Amino acid sequence: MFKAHQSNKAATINPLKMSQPLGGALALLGIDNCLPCFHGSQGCTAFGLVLMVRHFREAIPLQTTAMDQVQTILGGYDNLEAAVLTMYERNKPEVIGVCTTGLTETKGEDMRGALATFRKRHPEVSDNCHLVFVNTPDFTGGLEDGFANTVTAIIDGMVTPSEMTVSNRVNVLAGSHLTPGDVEEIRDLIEGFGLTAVILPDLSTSLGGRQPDDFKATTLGGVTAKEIQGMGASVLTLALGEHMRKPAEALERKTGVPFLLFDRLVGLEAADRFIKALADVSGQPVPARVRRQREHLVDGMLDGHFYFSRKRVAVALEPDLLAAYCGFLQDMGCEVTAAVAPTQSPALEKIKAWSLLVGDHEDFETLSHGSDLVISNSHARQSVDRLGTPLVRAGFPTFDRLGAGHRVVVGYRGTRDLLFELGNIFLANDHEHASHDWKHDPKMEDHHGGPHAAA
Amino acid sequence: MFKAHQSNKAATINPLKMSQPLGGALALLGIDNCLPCFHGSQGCTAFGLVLMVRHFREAIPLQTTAMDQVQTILGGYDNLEAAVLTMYERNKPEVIGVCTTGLTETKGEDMRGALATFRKRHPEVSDNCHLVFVNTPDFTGGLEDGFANTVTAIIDGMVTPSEMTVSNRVNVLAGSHLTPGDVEEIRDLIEGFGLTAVILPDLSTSLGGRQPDDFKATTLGGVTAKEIQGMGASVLTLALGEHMRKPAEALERKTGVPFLLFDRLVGLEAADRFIKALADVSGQPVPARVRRQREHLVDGMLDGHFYFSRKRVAVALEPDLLAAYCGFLQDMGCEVTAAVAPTQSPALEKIKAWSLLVGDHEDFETLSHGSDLVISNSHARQSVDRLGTPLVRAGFPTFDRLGAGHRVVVGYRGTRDLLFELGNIFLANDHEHASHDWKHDPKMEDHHGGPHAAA
Amino acid sequence: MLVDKVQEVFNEPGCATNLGKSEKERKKGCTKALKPGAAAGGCAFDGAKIALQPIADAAHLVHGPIACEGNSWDNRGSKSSHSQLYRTGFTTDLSELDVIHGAEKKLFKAIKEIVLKYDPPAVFVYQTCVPALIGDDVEAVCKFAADKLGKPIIPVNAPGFVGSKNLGNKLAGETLLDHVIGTREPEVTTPYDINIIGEYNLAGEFWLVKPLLDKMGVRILSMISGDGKYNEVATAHRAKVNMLVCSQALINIARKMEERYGIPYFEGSFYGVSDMSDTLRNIANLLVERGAPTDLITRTEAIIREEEARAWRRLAPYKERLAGKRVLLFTGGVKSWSMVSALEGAGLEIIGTSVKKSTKEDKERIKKMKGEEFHMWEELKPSDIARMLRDSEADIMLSGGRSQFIALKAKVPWLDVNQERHVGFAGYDGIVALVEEIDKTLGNPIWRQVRSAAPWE
Amino acid sequence: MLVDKVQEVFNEPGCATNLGKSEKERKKGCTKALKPGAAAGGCAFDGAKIALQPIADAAHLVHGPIACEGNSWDNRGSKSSHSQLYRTGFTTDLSELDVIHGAEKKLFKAIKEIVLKYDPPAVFVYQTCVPALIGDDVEAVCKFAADKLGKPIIPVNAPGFVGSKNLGNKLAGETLLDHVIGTREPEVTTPYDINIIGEYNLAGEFWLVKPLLDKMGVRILSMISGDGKYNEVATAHRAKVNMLVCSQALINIARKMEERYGIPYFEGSFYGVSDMSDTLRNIANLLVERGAPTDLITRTEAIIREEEARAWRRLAPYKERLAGKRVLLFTGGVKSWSMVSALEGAGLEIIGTSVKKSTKEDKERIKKMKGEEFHMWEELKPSDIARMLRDSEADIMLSGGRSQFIALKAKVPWLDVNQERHVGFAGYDGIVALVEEIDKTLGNPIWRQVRSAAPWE
Repeated sequence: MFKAHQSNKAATINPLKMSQPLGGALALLGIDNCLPCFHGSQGCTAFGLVLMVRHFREAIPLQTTAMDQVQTILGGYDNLEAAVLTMYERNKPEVIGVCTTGLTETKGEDMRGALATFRKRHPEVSDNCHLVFVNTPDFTGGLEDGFANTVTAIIDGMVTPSEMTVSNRVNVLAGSHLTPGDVEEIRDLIEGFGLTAVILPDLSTSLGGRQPDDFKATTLGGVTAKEIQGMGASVLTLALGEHMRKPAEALERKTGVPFLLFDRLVGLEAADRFIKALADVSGQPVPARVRRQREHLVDGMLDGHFYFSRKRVAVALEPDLLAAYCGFLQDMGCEVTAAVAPTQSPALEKIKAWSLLVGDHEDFETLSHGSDLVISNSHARQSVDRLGTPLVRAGFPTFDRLGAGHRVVVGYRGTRDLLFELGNIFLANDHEHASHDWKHDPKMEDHHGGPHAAA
Repeated sequence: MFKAHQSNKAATINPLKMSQPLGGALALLGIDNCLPCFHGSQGCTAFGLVLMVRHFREAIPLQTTAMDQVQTILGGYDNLEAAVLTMYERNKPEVIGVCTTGLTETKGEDMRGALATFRKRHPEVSDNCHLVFVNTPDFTGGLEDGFANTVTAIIDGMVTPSEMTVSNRVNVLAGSHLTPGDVEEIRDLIEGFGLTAVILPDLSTSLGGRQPDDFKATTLGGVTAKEIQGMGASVLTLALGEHMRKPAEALERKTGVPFLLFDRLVGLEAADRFIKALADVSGQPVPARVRRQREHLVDGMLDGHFYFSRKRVAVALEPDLLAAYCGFLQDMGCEVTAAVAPTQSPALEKIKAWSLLVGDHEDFETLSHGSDLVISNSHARQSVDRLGTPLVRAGFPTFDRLGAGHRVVVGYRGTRDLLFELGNIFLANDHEHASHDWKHDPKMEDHHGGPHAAA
Repeated sequence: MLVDKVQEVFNEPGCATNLGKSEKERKKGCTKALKPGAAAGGCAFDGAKIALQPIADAAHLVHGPIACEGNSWDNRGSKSSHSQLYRTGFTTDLSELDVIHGAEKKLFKAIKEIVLKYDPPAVFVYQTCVPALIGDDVEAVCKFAADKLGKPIIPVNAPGFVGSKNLGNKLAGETLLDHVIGTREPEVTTPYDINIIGEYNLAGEFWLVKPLLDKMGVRILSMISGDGKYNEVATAHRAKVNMLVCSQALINIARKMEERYGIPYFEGSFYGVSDMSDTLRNIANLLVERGAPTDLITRTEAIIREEEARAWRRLAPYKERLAGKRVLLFTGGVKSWSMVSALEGAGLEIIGTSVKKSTKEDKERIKKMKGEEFHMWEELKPSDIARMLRDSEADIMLSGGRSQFIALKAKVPWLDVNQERHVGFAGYDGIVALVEEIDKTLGNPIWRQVRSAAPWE
Repeated sequence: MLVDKVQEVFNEPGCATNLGKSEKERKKGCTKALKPGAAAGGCAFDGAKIALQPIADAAHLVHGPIACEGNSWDNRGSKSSHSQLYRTGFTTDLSELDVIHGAEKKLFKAIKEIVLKYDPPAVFVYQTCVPALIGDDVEAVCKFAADKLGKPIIPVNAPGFVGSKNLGNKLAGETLLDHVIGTREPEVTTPYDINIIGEYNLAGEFWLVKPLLDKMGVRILSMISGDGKYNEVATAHRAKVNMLVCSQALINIARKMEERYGIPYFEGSFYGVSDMSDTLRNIANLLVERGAPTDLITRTEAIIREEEARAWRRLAPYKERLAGKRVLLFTGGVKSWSMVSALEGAGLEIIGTSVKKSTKEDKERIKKMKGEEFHMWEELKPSDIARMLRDSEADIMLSGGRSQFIALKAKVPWLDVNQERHVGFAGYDGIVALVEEIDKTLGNPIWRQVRSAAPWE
């Protein structure tokens, strides 16, 4: 398997990586009437909760098994059981999802066994509430892996094979690189072809900004348990993001529903592939407004490409989002100076960059010198302050701007908006040379016709 | 009638106003297979053309009667006739629209008479091509007036009364304050209720970025002549913008189709009124995605209002767009320090601002001192450079950024995007105080608890 | 050893909560037993890091898997006027192999890398649950590293699972007492030297107070820990007076410094006009008691007179508009009473305050101020708050960022009074800023709009 | 009077186009009769303003209705290294009442307001069609205002309807000759003083040339008009040599200055390596002819050697990639040949050039360079260009912003070589920048993507 070069430091400095259980919680938050829980110290939950609250600007339901030192050494099942019982009694969720943490994984926690035990001991709960127990140790993988593992566990635990097929229904496995806004746009595109979509997880209806009538300690909105159970009746699964491959395979194994994988939905040709697939599966013509959106994107590429050619851009994001941004930048003629991911992934193999690295924000800062633009999460604000480079915030977490959940970069329209956003940054910085810029400067040689320009 | 205070200088400095014929051309550009023309010196057309090309980043069909000194003194009919004949022969447009200029209006040009004469002399043209002749002198009114007068002339000249009614069809008179992107969003909302819309003019399908198969010297896209002729069969006219009142009245007079006027579509309550009207006229429930959009906007207002409270914003735009922005800012708790329009309009009456003025960018610059944000067209870049204030570009012309035509601020979604855009500027500038900010400074008193805060 | 330290903290005689307990209760410790599936709040590691990280020129290295630092760095608003190194996130990011084989060597390597790259005056090394479980001896590694690298390398032994955030605060205090305070001598001392303990300089708000101390002629020997410098904290034992800002968090530092070095301390608040004045007065009086010239008191009183007059004048326009507006205060510790007094000074009515994280003494203060009838909620569940807000029992809620959505989703104004806010509320200027923020939020016209149902409903 | 001036311009003996005409043709004037309904291009006012507005410290006041200035200000890329006043748009914004009653008083008031507010060294006042029609005597008002205000107030009598942009350029030249040049004496003169005429410093590109002149020791007495200063233009008559950049636009200035002040001139270009070198050589040679020390020539040759070597070295990597790429040049005037030579130097193939705005001499030059077979289009209609591009006759089009969409909609690369571009192409650095821009655009991967049909088609 492809492995990207990995930073070899003992000290990770300004981490880019977030933990697996956080990704697990994110996946569970896209299920309606669900309560996610971390099997660990209450601090594990508190950190994850705060981070998600800051990013989504939403109340986040997330519980903890509240392990202390003694319980950890004795083994965590008792706390796990107590937590599930309490959550069930207090909040009556339809789904309870429990992700392990580093703490419980160090001793080793057999979540399959725990689930079986719990079911036996508490059928009054497990008959009325779906339970998803997942192993997501903090010390392997990262957010994307936790998300993928949890989606797989949801499929394994909840989906049932179906005898019949609903001809206009498709499944969407929406990876963690998609915002609620992206998911909304994707559903919109799918519905334009007369299809209905079961989206797992569906953050667009749970984290887009619901206005509940009353206080609720579980998720409000998202795909329902019933919809998940019925995914076997769909005609096709659209797996969005390389990390949705495993869940898609699990779903296919279990139900026989075939899948198409879309490694990205950003960019003209990427969007073309997706729209073509929808046209094919639905047998419907492409709607007029989508055709217009395609024209507008082509137009935007023509109008905007001037400002992209050979611009140097550094990107640090979770693997699938990284691949999407780098791919788009490449499409537009930029040079990706640095592509940094927090974890290994097959998605990295397709990235073309001067430097491709699994590393942290410190590595990223070093590699970003001389770039025209930096694209990363909000943590990069510290390094761009030092670099003096503009920052476009993308991915998780984006805690110092409004609307992180509503950022849309997928499809023709999302791509066009992204193109204008980045293009305008380049344009604004290209603009208006002053007399002192034009001093006869031998260093200009590096700028024009330097080794990279000629590459 | 309400009159806003008017700047009383002999020299207009850094003009905010643009000319009537330019507005006329803009209206004509939203009609399919149309060729607009200015009746004046070729320079009149050249200036207008360049300005529109820079804003829309599109090829703009716009001709000239190419008046010279002698012809002007002798009277312009001959050139007008020659121009129409040439345009017809060369380009075979379905609609030719001619707007007068200052040059031809100084001598006085009877466009009604000219049209009658032309029809009599050239039935071979006027039988095959709709002719719209409009008086739009440079020395009265401005862009918005020229746009409104031309839409009225199109209605007067082209719409025919209808015997029958198409029950699910509505007319939209889309004012000059709406971008092609706004119009696209409006159609999308209307179609969501199972209605079809005849949009006059429809810039979304002509200036959104078409990719023609072949070179075309007329407009490509826009409302068709046939659709315009049939506007009398619609059940309702939605007039968007105060300056669409007169065209709406003309349309009602001519066809009996009643109208509803929406002074703005930016803001929660403004969008509510529009959606309510669509629900009423269609008898359909509000679509789920529009309901979600409303929830998301409410959520955005809750999340974002912190950054808007008592922020000082200066706005200079054409009247209806000015009213829309000022209204939204007021909705969000901002103080509008200066609202400057290039021309008088009843739309100005509703604006609440510390200073409301009909004036130019110089007046605007003076009134913008101490503001947290400036909203205006690209010309304001000069003053914000001096003021050191962030500028959000809106309205016409926006020539130094990509995507001016695709800016969307209408409806729940457009409002939410605008809210995030402005909110993030406030947020970015509020952020991160440093130790030197906190010097014990008696001037702080003006900041906190000054006369305006207490007002 | 950690067990001993935890017990020592539980016995803290300076802690008002402890004093109210029986011997047996005290043994059980401060931390309430958490209910799995119904708990909230940070862990001991979180508390330790909150207390120490504002020492801005030190490196703060978290020894643990990615969750501990990766999910939490860069999330607090403590400001520094000098080094920004404290904002850099350092962690050993333990892998599965590290968990299997132990990570002491990796930890040493990480410390060495940091020292070579950033040359900080000291490195704080935070133990977390996973390496504690596998038996990594952080204290030994730190000692070894300190010897090898010739720098203070300070173990902070407060893994998450030993208890609450609050316990972590105290363990951080013990760390400073054991490893930092008293390890250096100041170049000069003056009769006006004080330490400020327990102030984290959130939103840079201490910079609203410092100019007043400057004007008084008071010198801050060390800040523990907001805007703090490691080497200054190391000289803290030479101060004449300690001011303790947050009554519970770092009480052990103040008490033990009194014990060890004879430095008297008082508890004070920077919130609200009269409390602010009391604080300045206390500083002046205690310094004079410890030998400072008496004109300090006269000078201080003059400053107080001037500042109070200015503050009341600036508060006046708001008072009228805010009169009778009802505030629900959902915070803890010193803010549970200091904010009450500050807000009532501006004409607001406090309908109640949460006292979950408040000490017995805090509660006594509230009772004295407000009488027995006043609402003090020990446990206020989100659903209860939501109900109160929906029933319009309050016009505004003041709390921390995590609970904001209870108010906002109920369409009730809310103001951040905790660590994520961007406005400083300390000092005379701060109280005006606080009241202005409340006025701005209450006066915002969105409330009517967002409360209206959709017109089709 | 305006009629006389226009005729005088038509007779301009320095104008190569005129020299090629019969007496009768010459009487008809340069401007082709425009075809109503099929014309394009700017008016005389536009031309005059383009030529004069780059004088950056003057105020430029447009006397007319809003269309003339409101639709056109702030639309050109001339840059100034000193005052930015030229970027301010001034107009009398005539109203209907002004048109009925005449606007001479308003004009005077406007001039006065501008002088009081901005105190510029001079005000240029542009006549436009409407006030010309109603008989406003701009020349008289300017004279009156100049007397009253003690400043040069200069009438620019080129209303739009008298003719083309080109005519306007020349009328602007006459304005400078009649009202500005020779009205002041320079403080010092040197044997190295030159004027640069017809360079507008678009995208600040003259700043790519100036350092070379500085190195030669050449002093620019005045820039006419890019980056120009009014008071320097007024002293232009004391220069030793005039360089004329754009062959047609301001030829009358160069020729009449030769006639009046005996200043020799040459036409040169800053585009392309060899033309740039020729220009430096010409400046040096002419200055030496006029008495400058001869070592100027040696110095110049050394600079040329060094710069050429550097330029060719920098161009080398592009040459290979660009070899055989076909360029359609759709511009006018001096660029119709100077760009050809510049681009061929970089290995590009020019398939043809438009010569609509080029002089007879320009065309001769092209013939000499390229032979008779070479495409020179007098009238190239947008539809023709579109066809050529769709038929893949060119790999890239170079033109001005207005025609860009002919290329872009045909999915063919395009580069702005006119006034709206943001990259300077002048001098040795400029040609490298130009070639880099072409290479960047040709190499951009969007072309394959945008040319593919939608997959459902």
